[in-house]
Amino acid sequence: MIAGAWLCLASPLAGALAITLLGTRIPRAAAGWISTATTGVAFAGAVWSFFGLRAHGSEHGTVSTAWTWLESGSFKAGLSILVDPLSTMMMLVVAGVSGLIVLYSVGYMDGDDEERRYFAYMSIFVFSMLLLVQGGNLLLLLAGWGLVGLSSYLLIGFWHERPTAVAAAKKAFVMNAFGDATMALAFFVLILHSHSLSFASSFATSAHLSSSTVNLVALGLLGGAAAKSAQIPLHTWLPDAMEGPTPVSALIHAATMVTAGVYLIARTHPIFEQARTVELVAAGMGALTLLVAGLIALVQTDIKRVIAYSTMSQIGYMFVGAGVGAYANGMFHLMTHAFFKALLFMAAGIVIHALSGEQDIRKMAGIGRLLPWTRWAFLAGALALVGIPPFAGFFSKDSIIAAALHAGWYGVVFWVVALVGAFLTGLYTFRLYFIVFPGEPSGYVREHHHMHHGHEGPRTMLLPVGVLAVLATIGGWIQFSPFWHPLTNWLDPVAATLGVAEPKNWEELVSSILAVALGLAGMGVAWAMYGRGRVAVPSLPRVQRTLEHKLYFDEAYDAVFTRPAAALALWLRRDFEEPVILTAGPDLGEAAFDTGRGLRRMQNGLLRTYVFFLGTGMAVLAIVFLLVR
Amino acid sequence: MSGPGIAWYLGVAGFLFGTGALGVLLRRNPLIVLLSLEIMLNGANLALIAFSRHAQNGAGQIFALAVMAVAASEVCVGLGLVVAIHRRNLALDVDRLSELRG
Amino acid sequence: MSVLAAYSAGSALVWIVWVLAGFACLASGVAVVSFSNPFYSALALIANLGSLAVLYLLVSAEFVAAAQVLVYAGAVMVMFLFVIAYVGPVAQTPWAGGPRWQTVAAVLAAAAIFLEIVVVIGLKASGRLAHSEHVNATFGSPGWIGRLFLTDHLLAFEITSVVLLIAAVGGVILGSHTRRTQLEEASLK
Amino acid sequence: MSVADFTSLLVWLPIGAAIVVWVLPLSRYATGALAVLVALLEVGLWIEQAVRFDFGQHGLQFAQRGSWIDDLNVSYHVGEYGFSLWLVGLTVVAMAAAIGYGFWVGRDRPRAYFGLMLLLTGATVGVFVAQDLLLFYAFFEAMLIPLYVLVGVWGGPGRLGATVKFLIYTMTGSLLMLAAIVVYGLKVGTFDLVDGPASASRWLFLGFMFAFVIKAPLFPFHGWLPDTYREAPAEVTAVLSGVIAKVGTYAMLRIAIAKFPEPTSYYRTTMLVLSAAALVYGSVLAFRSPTLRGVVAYSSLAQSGLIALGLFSGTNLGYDGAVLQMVAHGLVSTALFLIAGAVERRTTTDQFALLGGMAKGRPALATLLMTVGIISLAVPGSAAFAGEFLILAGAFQRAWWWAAIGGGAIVLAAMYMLRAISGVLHEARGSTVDDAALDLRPGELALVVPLVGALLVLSAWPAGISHHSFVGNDPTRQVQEQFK
Repeated sequence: MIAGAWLCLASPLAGALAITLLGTRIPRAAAGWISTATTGVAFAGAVWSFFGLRAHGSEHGTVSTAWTWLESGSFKAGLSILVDPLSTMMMLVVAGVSGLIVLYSVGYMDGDDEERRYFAYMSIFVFSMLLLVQGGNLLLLLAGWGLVGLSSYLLIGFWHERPTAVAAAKKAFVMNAFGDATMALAFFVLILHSHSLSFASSFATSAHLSSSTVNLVALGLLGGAAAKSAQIPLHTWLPDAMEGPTPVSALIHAATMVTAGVYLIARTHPIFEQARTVELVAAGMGALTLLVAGLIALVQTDIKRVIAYSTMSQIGYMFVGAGVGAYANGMFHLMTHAFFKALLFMAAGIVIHALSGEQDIRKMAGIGRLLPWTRWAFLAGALALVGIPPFAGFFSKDSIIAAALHAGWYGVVFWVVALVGAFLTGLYTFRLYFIVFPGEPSGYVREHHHMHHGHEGPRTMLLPVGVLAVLATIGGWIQFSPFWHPLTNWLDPVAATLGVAEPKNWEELVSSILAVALGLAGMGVAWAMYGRGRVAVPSLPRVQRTLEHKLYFDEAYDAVFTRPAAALALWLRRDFEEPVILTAGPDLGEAAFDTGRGLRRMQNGLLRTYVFFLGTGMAVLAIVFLLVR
Repeated sequence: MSGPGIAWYLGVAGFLFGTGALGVLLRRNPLIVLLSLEIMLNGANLALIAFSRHAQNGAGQIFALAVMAVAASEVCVGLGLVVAIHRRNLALDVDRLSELRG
Repeated sequence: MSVLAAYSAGSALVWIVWVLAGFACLASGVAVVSFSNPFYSALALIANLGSLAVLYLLVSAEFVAAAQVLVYAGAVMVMFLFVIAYVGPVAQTPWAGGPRWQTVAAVLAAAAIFLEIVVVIGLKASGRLAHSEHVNATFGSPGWIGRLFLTDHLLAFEITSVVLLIAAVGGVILGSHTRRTQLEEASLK
Repeated sequence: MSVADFTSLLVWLPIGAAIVVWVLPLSRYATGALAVLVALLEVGLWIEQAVRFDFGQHGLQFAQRGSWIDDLNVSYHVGEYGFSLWLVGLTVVAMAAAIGYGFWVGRDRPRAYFGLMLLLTGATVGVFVAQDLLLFYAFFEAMLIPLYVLVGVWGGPGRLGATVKFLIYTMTGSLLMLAAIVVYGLKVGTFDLVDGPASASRWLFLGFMFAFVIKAPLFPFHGWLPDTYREAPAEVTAVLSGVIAKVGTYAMLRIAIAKFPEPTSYYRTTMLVLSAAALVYGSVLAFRSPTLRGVVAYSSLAQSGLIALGLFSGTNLGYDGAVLQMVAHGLVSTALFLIAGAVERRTTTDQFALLGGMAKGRPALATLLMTVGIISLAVPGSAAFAGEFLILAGAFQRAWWWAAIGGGAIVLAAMYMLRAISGVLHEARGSTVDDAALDLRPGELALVVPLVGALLVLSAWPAGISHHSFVGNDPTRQVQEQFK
C-alpha cells in the first residue's frame, strides 16, 4: 500500500528527469510516451494503494516518512506521504485523468518544436499534484502547492514567443505566490503554537487556539485555496491561463490543480470547523464566484474561455459544498467535474486542432457536421455539466445544492444562488454548443478545416476523449445521495460531513427537481436564442460591456497594485536610489577633498608659521598636562 | 643653603627658552633665527644641568653634551643652507622661502 | 673637589656671582633677539654662552662649562661670524616684515611658554627643588663624564658622533659649489 | 597530517598557489589549469572535512592554535563550527566555479588574475575559520584587496568609479571594526573569539555591525553594490554576491550576536527594521531594474536583508533558516551571475530592452536559467523556500509583522524574477540576440550544472544544513553560550 503510494509519487518525477536528461538523444515522440507510461505507472500505484487501504481498513491513514526534510529546533517536518481515503481518492483522480490527458497530448502536441519540454513539464506537474495530495504534513502540502503553481506557470507560458502567454503565465504565478504567502503565514501561527506542521498536531492545536487566532489561520489557508482555485477576488489569472496548450487547460485548469482549494478545505476541515465563520466565508466566496463566472461566461467568444469561466463557476459549487460542511459532496463534484470538464476541454481541443488553432466560436459554426464523434462527446460533457440525469454532474451538483438548503438561513441564500447558477450553466453551456456544433458548416470552417488522415484526430486524442465521455456519463452513478453513498462512507473517517450539511430526503428531492428544471430552462433559452434563432439575444450594451470586461477586475488590480508598485519602484530609483544612496560614497570622498583644500591653507610654506604652530601646540599640551595631573 | 636653589636656574632657563622662541617666531633673517635657536637650546641645557645637580645624576650632563653636539650639527647644516641660499643670490628672508606651500 | 665647593661657606659670594651671571645671561639673550644686525647678535650670543658657562660652574658641572666655552663660544661662534662676514651684514629691524598677527602671536606664544614654566616651577615644584649642598667630589669632573660616556651612555655617545659626522658631510655638500649646482643656478635664472 | 591541519591547508593552499602563480612564468593555459586544479583540490579537502565533521560534538572542531603576538594574547587560531563548515563549503564551490569561468573565458594577464582569485579563495576561507579577532581582521582585509584589483583591472567601462566607491565604503567599515577589535581586545585581555567573554558595550557592537552591514549589505549602506556588481567581471560579481556578502551575515552571527548579547537585544528592533527595509527596498528596485545584473544585484540586497532578519529574530528557526539561506542564496546568485555573464558574452549586453527570445533553440541555457531563477524566487519545495520559510517562521515568533513584510517581499520576488527570466528567454528575439549566440557550451555547463545540482540536492534535503549547523539542535542556546 505504502509502496504503491511512493511509486505513484516517484514515477512521474522519474519521467520528468529522464526526459530532461536524455534531451535530444531520444526522438521527440518518445518523450510523450515516456511521460504517458510514467503517469500510467503512477495510476497503477494509486490503484495499488487504494486496494491496499481497503484491504487493511486503516481508516485514518498511514504516514510514511522517507527522511526528515526540514528540521530546526523543535520544529520538524519529514518528507512524508499520507495514505488515507481522501488522498487515495485524489491520487486516483489525479493520476487517472492525468494519464488520459498526457496520452491525448501525444497526439495534440505532435509536431511541435519543443515536445520534449512540454512532456517534461507535464510530468513535473503530475509529480507536483501528487505531492500536493499525498503530502504527509502541511509543509509538504505547501511544497506541492507551490510546485503545481510553478508547473502551471511553465505550461501556460509554454509558447513563450507569445507575449500574451508569457504575461498570463506571470500573472498566474504571482497571484498564486500571494496565496502561498498567506498559507505560509497561517503555518507560522501553527508553528508558533504547536512547533509542528503535521496534520494531527496542527488539528489538535487548532482546537485550543483562541477564536481570533484560529480565524487567522483559516483565513490564511482560505487565501491559498482561493488563489489556487481562482475564486473571487483572486480569480483573474484563470481565464488568461487559457493561453497555454489545450491539454494543459484540461489537466491543470479544469481537472486537477484548480480544484486543489477544495481538497485543501476538506483536508484541513478541523481547522475550518474551529473557524466556522471563515468556512462560511469560503462558501460565500464560492457562491459569488459561481454566479459571477456564470454571467461572464455568457458573453465570452473564445471557446476555451467560456469553459474556463464554467470551471470557475463549478469550483464555486465545490466551495459552497465544502464551506457548508458537505466535504464528501464537494469532493464528489471535484471528481465528476474532473471527468466532464476535461472532456469538454479536450473536445474543444479537437475542434481547435481541426481549425488549425482558431478559438473564436463565431467562426466555428457547424463544425459538428465534420466532427460527429467530437460533437457527441461534447454533448455528453455539456449535459453532465448542466446536471441532467443520468449524467455525472446531476448526482454531484445536486447533492451540494441540497446540502446548502439544509444549512440554515445562509444556506438558503447559497441554495438560491446555486439554483440561479444552474440556470446560467444550462444557458452558457448550450449557447456554446448551439453556436459551435449544429447546422451547416460555415464558409470559414470549410475553408480551414483539415482532416487528420481522414479521422477527426489521431487515436491518441480520440481514445481519452472516448473514455472520459463514458466516465462523464456514468461516473456519477457511484453515489446517489438518498439511496447509496459509498463515497461519503469512504471519506467519512477523514472528512466527515457536518450534521448541518446532511439534507433530508425532501430537501434532496426539491433541490434536484428545481436544479434540473432550471438547467433545462437554461438549455431551452439557449436553444431558442442560438439554436433556432427564434428569440433575439436581448441587447443590453452596458451589461454586455461590463461582462466582457469581466467586471473590470483586471483594470482595478492594474490600477491598485501593478501600476502603483511600478511607479513606486521607478520613483525610488529616480528620486532616492540614484541621487541619495548611490552618491553617498562619492559625496563622502568629495567632503574629504574639501577638508583637505581647507587645511591646505595652513601649509603656507612660511617657516615661522610652522614654528608658531609648534610652539602653540607645545604650550597647549603643557596646559593640558598641568590641568590633567 | 649655599647660593640660589634649582628653581632660580629653571627660571633663567625658562626665560632664555622663551626669548629664543620669540626670536625664532619674530625674525626673518635666517642667521638670527639660528642664533635664537641656540638660545633655546642653551635654555634647555641649563635646565638639564640644573636637574642633574638636583638629582645628583650624570645623565643630565650627558644629555646636555649630546644637545651641544646636536646644536653644533644643526649650526653646521643651517649655516650650509645660508651659504647655499646666498650663493644662489636668493634673499636671506625666511618668509620668501616658501617653496613648500601646500 | 670642585672649585665652588671650597667657597661653599661664603654663600653670599655665590649669590653675587649668580646674580651677575644670570643678569648677563638674560640681557645678552634679549640682545641676540633684538639687534637688527646679525653681527651684533652673534657677539651677544657669545656673551650669553660665557655667562651660561659661569652658571654651569655654580652647579658643579665643570666639564660641561668647559665644553660650552670651547665648543660653542670657540668653534661654533667663529663659524657663525665667518658666515656672517661672508654673507654680508643685512640689517633688519626685529619687528619688520610678515603679517601683523604673526608678530603679536609670536610675542604671545613666547610669553605663554615663559609663563607656563614659571607657573610650573612656582605652583607645582617650588617646595621640592632644594638641592643638597654636598655632592660627590667627582661630580661633574671630566673623568667622571668620560666614564659615564663610555659605560652607561655608550650608545648615546656613538649616536652623537654619527650625528656630527652626518652634519659635517651635509655641511660640505651644501656648501660645495659643483658643476651641477651651477647648471641649476643657470636654470633658475 | 591530521584532519585539523585541513583547516589551515584550506586557507594556505590557495594562497601558496597564488604565490607560485605569480612567481613562476607559466603559460596562460598552465596558469589557468593550475588554478582550477587547486580550486578543485579545495573542494575535495572540504568534502573530506565535511565527511569527518562530528555534528554532535560541542565546540570548535578541526581547531589549530599557534602563538602569533604573545604580548597581546593574539594567536593564530582557526577552526570550524557546523555553520562555518557550510560557509567554507559554499566558498570553495563558488570559487571553483568562478575560477573555472575565468579559465573558460580566458581573462587577460592570466598570472595576475588567477593569483588574485586564489588569494581571494584563501582569504575568504580564512575569514570563515578565523577564531581570533585580529586574524579575522587580517583575512577580512586580505579578502578585499584582490577584490579591488579584480574589479578595477578586469571590470567594465565604469570600473574605476565603482572600485573607488567600493573601496571607500568597505574601508570605512573595516576601520571602525578595527577600532572596535582593538578596544575589545585590550579591554578583555584577549583577542580570541572562543576564550573572549561577552561584552555589553553598545559602541563596540555598533563598530562591528557597521562593517558587517556594509559588507552584507543592508539598507541604506548598499551604495557600493549596484555599481560594483555592474562593473565587476561576471565571475567576480558572482563571488561578491554569492560568498563575500555572506561574510557580512556570517560575522553578524559569529561576532556581533554571539559576543554582544545585551547590545543585540537593545538594537534588535533597529536591526530588524534595517533588514526588513533592505528586503522590501531591494525587491522593489529589482522589480524595475532595466538590466539582468541589476535585478540579481538588488535581489541580493533583499536576500541579505532576509538573512539578517532571520539572524536578528533571535529564534531557533531564524538562525537555522539564515544559515540555510546563506548557502542556498550563495549558490543561486553565483549560478545566476555566471549565467548572466554567459548571456553577456553572447549578446554584449544585459539590458532587457535588447534581450529576449533566447530560449528558442538554446535548451540548456533556458533550462538552467529557469531552474536557478525559480529556486531563487523561493518556489515552495526548493532550498531557498526552506530557508525563507524558516527565517520568516522565526521572525513571526518575534512579531507577526516581520513575517507579513517578508511574505509581501516574496510575492515581489516572484514578480521581479519572472520578469528577469522572461526578459532574457521569452517573447520576441532581442535585437542583440542572433544565431551566433550559441547555447551554453560544455565548458559552461560543467561550471553551472554542479551548482544547480547542489541546489537540487539541497532542495531535496534542506535539513542537511538546517539541522546540522548548530549542535544539539538548539541554536539559541548555542549563541548564548557563544558556541563553546
